[in-house]
Amino acid sequence: MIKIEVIVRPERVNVVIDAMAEAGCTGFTYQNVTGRGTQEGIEVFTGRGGVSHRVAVPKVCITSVTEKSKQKKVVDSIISAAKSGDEGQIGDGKIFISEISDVIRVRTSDSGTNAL
Amino acid sequence: MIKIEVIVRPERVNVVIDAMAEAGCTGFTYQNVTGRGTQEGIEVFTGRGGVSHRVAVPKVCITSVTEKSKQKKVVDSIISAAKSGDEGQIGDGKIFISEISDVIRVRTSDSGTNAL
Amino acid sequence: MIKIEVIVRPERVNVVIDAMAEAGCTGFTYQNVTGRGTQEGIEVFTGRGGVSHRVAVPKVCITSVTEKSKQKKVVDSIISAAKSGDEGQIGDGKIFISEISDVIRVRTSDSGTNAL
Amino acid sequence: MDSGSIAWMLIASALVLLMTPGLAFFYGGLVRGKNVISTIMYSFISIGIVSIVWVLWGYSLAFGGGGAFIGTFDNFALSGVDDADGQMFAVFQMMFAIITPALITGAFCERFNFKTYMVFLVLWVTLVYAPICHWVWHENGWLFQGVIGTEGGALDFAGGTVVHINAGMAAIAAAALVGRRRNVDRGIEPHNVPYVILGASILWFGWFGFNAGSGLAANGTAVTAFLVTNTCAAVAMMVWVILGMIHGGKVNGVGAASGAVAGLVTITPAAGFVGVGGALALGVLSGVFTFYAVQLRNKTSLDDALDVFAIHGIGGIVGAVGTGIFATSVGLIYGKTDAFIENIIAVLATMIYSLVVSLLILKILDVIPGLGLRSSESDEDNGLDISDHGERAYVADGAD
Amino acid sequence: MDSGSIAWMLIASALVLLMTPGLAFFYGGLVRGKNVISTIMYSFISIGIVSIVWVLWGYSLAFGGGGAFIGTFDNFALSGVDDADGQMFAVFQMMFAIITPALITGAFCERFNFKTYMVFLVLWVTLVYAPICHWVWHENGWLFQGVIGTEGGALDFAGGTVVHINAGMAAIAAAALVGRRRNVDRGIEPHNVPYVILGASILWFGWFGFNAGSGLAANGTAVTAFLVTNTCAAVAMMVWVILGMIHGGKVNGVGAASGAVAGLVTITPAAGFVGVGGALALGVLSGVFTFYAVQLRNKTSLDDALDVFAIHGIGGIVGAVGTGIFATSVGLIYGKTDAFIENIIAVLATMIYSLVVSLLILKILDVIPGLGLRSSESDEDNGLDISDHGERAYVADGAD
Amino acid sequence: MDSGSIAWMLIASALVLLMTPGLAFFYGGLVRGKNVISTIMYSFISIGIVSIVWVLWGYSLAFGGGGAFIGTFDNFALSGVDDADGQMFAVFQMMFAIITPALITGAFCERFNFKTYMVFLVLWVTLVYAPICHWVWHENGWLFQGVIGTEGGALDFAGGTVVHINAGMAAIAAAALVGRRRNVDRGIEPHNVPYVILGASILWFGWFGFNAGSGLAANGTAVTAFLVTNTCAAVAMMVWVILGMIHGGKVNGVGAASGAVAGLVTITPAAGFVGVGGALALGVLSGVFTFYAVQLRNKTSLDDALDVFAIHGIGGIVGAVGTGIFATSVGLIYGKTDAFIENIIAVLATMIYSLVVSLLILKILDVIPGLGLRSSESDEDNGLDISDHGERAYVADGAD
Ligand SMILES: Nc1ncnc2c1ncn2[C@@H]1O[C@H](COP(=O)(O)OP(=O)(O)O)[C@@H](O)[C@H]1O
Ligand SMILES: Nc1ncnc2c1ncn2[C@@H]1O[C@H](COP(=O)(O)OP(=O)(O)O)[C@@H](O)[C@H]1O
Ligand SMILES: Nc1ncnc2c1ncn2[C@@H]1O[C@H](COP(=O)(O)OP(=O)(O)O)[C@@H](O)[C@H]1O
Repeated sequence: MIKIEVIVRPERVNVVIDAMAEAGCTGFTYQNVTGRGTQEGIEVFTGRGGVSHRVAVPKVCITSVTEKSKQKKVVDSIISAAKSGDEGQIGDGKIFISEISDVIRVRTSDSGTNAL
Repeated sequence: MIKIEVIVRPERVNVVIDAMAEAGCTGFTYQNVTGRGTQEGIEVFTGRGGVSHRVAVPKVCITSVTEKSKQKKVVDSIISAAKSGDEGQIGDGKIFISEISDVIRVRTSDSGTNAL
Repeated sequence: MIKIEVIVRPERVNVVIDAMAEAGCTGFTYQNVTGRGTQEGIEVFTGRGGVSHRVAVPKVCITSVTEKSKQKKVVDSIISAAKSGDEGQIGDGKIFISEISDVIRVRTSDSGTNAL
Repeated sequence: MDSGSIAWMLIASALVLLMTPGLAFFYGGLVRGKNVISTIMYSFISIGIVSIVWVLWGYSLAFGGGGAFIGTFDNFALSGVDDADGQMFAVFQMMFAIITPALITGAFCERFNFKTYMVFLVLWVTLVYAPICHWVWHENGWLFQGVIGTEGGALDFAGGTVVHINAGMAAIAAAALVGRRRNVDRGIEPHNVPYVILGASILWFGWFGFNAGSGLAANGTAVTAFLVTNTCAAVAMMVWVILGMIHGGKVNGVGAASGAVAGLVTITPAAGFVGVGGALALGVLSGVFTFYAVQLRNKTSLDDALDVFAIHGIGGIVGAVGTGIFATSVGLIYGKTDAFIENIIAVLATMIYSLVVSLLILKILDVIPGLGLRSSESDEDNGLDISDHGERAYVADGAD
Repeated sequence: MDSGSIAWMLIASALVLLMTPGLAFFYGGLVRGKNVISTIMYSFISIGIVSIVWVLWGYSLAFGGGGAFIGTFDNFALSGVDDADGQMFAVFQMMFAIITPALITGAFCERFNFKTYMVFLVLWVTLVYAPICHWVWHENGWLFQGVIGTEGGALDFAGGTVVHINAGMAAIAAAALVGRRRNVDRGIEPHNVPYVILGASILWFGWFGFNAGSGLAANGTAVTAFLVTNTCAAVAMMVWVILGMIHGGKVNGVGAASGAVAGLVTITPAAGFVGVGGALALGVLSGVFTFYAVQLRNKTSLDDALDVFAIHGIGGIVGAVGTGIFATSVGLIYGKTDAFIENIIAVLATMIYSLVVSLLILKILDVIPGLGLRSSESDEDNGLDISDHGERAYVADGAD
Repeated sequence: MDSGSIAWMLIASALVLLMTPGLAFFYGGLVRGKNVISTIMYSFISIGIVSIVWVLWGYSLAFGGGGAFIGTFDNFALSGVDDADGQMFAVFQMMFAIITPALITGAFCERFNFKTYMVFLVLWVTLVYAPICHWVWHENGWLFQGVIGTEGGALDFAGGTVVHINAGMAAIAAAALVGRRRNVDRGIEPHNVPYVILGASILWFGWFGFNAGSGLAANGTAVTAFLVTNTCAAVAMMVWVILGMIHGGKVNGVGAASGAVAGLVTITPAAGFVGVGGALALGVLSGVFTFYAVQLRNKTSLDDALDVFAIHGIGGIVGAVGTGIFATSVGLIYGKTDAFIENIIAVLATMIYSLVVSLLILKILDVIPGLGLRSSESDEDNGLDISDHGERAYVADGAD
């Protein structure tokens, strides 16, 4: 099993989750995070007409644990849901894949892929 | 070493952490998340008598890094602390186990199991 | 590639991120968490002159995915940025290292180290 | 005016001004966190824009002489309004002109272009609010004079038609033209319930100035208006609580606050004309009608986001018709029909005029290049706080 | 009443009404985030329920004639209360009846069943508040008449006994019967300190209406009451700040706010009777007694969650006894003893009656099927916001 | 004072008191979340400390007889201030003394030692505020008497010099001596914009008491002062909105709130002296000057964190000079020069005295062992809420 962690723009959360569900993910956990990629940060108003440089911006991190076999399909559907326009834009996000050695469902004590 | 990530109902955080500590975990990090499993979401009031369908609900994610040898004991104690009633209920949570290649304690620069 | 997760005191976030960037990390994601290590918690005022024991305290978790070759340099720079004074203090934090099997940049569909 | 009445009208005016920020928080708590600044600003900016419009020409169009339908420009920039009584009246009425368009914003929040809204404010106060205000409250106004009888016209103590029905109809126009919010079907939870209750509480507090100030004096009428205002609000609140428990099993905080506001709306036209008995009856009617109006609206495709029509439109209609029924000495229950009929005429006239002219104004704004009613999809997804105001409401990423 | 006094009493009534939402935020900030709507609603719903009870029979039981112990039903639905003075008095007193039971809720918040609470409100205002109000403030009341002398009875300018000691004793009853919160020993931090200070500020603002309005006129007594109210609150606040620094080394915001509220409580019975000197003395006594009362309570097993007894009970007792000591011309320091003794009698009578009858009411509610005082364990763990109100206070999961 | 004026002055005093918590939220929303309690407490504690200082000796130093430069200790603890008029005046003025030093705190928030600040409050009110208040508002004061002519002195209706310029200069002194915040160059976003607008709204509401109360009567002057206050605030708000759109393309909520406050500041000295035309003109001037003053200050190294000098200092100067220009009958535009010159003298005198004495006080506090102006680096990094107050503003880690 693999854990897929996706960092996306907050306004894309629902679209990305829907796309991942379509591609076979059965569960999701997401949370607000703050992030900074190679993008240089954004300019923000600091209240009174001043402009300030903000290096990190709000993002949402979506985590889903799923079978390794679904990796390609899920990644592709994430990309098409999270990308801004055809070209994509800086800040569109990243996907991190890692191995999960076990999953346990608390309710039933099922483990492994049965618990997904 | 392994990383144990547990998603539980917010109201169970303290009980689960206590149970994990009992089972040998020495440190914890937790955070508010929003999640959705195979459960179909819940009905929520939208303010004015209307009822609406919420697919994702608030959860807490507890992370603890510990020795691999403790895995079974910790998982069992989590299950007994997090499960609602004898039967369990949808939404009781999931446990994800993954490998951690190293841990370093900032204060002492200790690494490996010494840093737990 | 590896994922470096660092738990630090909230007031150190910027210093640690700067140090990590210096050491070669190209992207960061961070979030507020609550944590408890071997430290015994802190005493907090509960509003009206009373004193109460709080076992868990606010921390920030910084995540950065980077090449394995940079691990030592990054860890060293984190330690020097996050440690309080020469001796270090309880609560200074922990660093967790794990393997990442793949990274994909949404914008370009680049994967592997190209996506960092 | 004697010094006691001046004292009361000064504070009543301040109270009514405070209602607009109160509304801002009531509405702001009900929307999603990414639109809270936008929603608050719809109300807050009205204080800036409408104050200026009112001082320059709004007051003059509403109260500066004129015939049955509209005032004049004689009191442009309040010239000629020099004595304490005149200025006090202009100030008090200004606060009503500020809050009325702010009420409408509950219908179109979370997707209405802010710049267009600023232009809308100017046009709507000038072309919709000032005329209706003139009709109902200026001695030459056709509704004030009355249509059918000789005993005077419609009874609207503090603004059931001028403020609430008027705003409720404009809300329908705006919600229909701007269209439904993206993702509204996923179900949108209020992002901050304490703000909703804070806002409702400030509204309740300010409403004492609104209603008990509308007699323009510190006297027995003001005291009765105060008493019935509180009574009707309390009853309508409890009706919502009870209906909410029947339908959902719980005591919804947002429901209680909404019921209170509905009760305050309903008593508004009646405040100086009914006693405790009338207030109790109106409270029950208000609660039942507005509660079920919200449920019905939920079944339609009209995305009147915060139910401005259900609360202010229906609540105002119940109040205006109810005034014709319960008004001491002249209401239906006293065997008289004139006031009842005049009030129904006033309700219909306000509904039609407000709906038609609001639609016209919005249609025109929609096609003006650079304006347009609806935010872009990405602005709406990002949230209007960032898109239109360049700000995040809550910054909590703990850094620095 | 002349128009100046009407103006003042209108706004004073509005100010006292605003205190209840102020209290809602003061209490709401002190609890955990999962119970903030519940805690706010305990106060907010009191406006709905007690307004109705008061208008229907509460006023009549308290002030509608009658003998030494209780009024009548003669003024049911305020019938016969028709003139400005009478209605104004009924309205002003209504606001006191609304806030008093809301004060109690600080004792049992985070675990008290909301539906039971709504029934409790009706019973408690009828069976505890109205009688004590009659005793102390109606001319036929036995405490108003006095027990020992011929010069009149207890001095309670704005509600030290009727409001604060009364609420403080009911708080003990409720905290004892509902039991300790689960997990309270882990230590519970206030979830929103700005709300605490917002609430305290609104309370302070509203308290000017409470105290300076209690003379029912805009005159010199009102001015003095205003001055001593502010002075006593400021002193008690600084006493809490200083004691907090001595014990904890820091200037606790919640402590400063609590001290201010304690000072406001203590000056309440004294406001029309003492001067600046008395206010300074009462401020010091209030701060010291209430601060250490909280520390002592912390050592007991009584989970009076927000220290209603320590702040309102003890603060009120210091004020009521202090009024007997410092009241100009008639206090102990002027060599007179009557007022002092009458006030002590009033304090004891209020304490006993309130405690006993509150216990009875709660005991009965506890055994009625479908009611019961305590929320279920899982409701309490989930937080009462979700369990009893079906709402989350703050929604920030960023979606849509 | 008749009862109507007493009624108005009672509520006006309450309104001005409420401005200080309003300011607390205005400022509190603008800082980072880790310093919000600290920032709120800077204002809130002023109510406690300055109330006591004012009652004990502050009032007496400002208004207790005396010569051209300072009052006496004759009215220590308000002895001799016994009648309604005298006490009412002392109370109303107290509220001004409370808010003035609180205004300064916007300059040094997020890094000023709280204990030192408490001592600063006592010294500054005594040594800076009371003297300037005496100069301008006591009949013996040298600026009140006038310097050049025989027709009386400077015109400062509600505190342009005494309150705003005074606070603005002390702000420069404090910001300069305490130094820049660590990390300020990373750019600091306001952590809670709704609080900023809530605070600005409460300020606006309270300002009606501040300005319309400064004539000490419920009469035509009060009504005009109310009208021009609202008008100037609205205009300055819209000027900020428009300039913000020109420079940034968006309607900044914090900008709108700041503009409103700037307009309120500017009309303060003029409120009783100008008409609607003057208010419109002053609103435009205020908006333009204060907006660009903020932009200029941003280019300097002075970390006047919340731009107290730009808003209150510059806004106050525009108002004080503008009063000399637009004051009905006596202003420059009426061909008279006396008032204009007297006002410029008053502005300069206030600026110099406030700057010099504030610098002196702060310098001394900086070297007193155990005090010192600046928080330690780690306290500043941790946030002053934890460091100085031992509290977290928002607790949301969901446990228990
Ligand atoms: N190496 C990394 N480690 C951790 N998080 C990262 C990394 N790179 C990017 N992120 C996260 O992804 C978000 C989006 O990155 P983005 O700016 O789109 O990357 P890029 O500029 O490389 O396309 C960032 O805000 C950050 O939260
Ligand atoms: N495959 C998954 N990946 C990530 N998070 C998951 C996954 N499955 C479940 N979760 C998390 O666990 C929480 C509880 O899941 P739950 O509803 O109890 O699962 P189930 O219905 O399978 O018993 C969810 O709200 C979600 O946050
Ligand atoms: N084993 C662990 N698993 C997960 N998180 C941990 C663990 N140990 C420590 N932490 C996190 O690191 C933070 C800092 O730990 P710290 O108190 O400095 O550890 P120590 O006392 O061992 O030096 C804790 O608050 C917690 O969030």
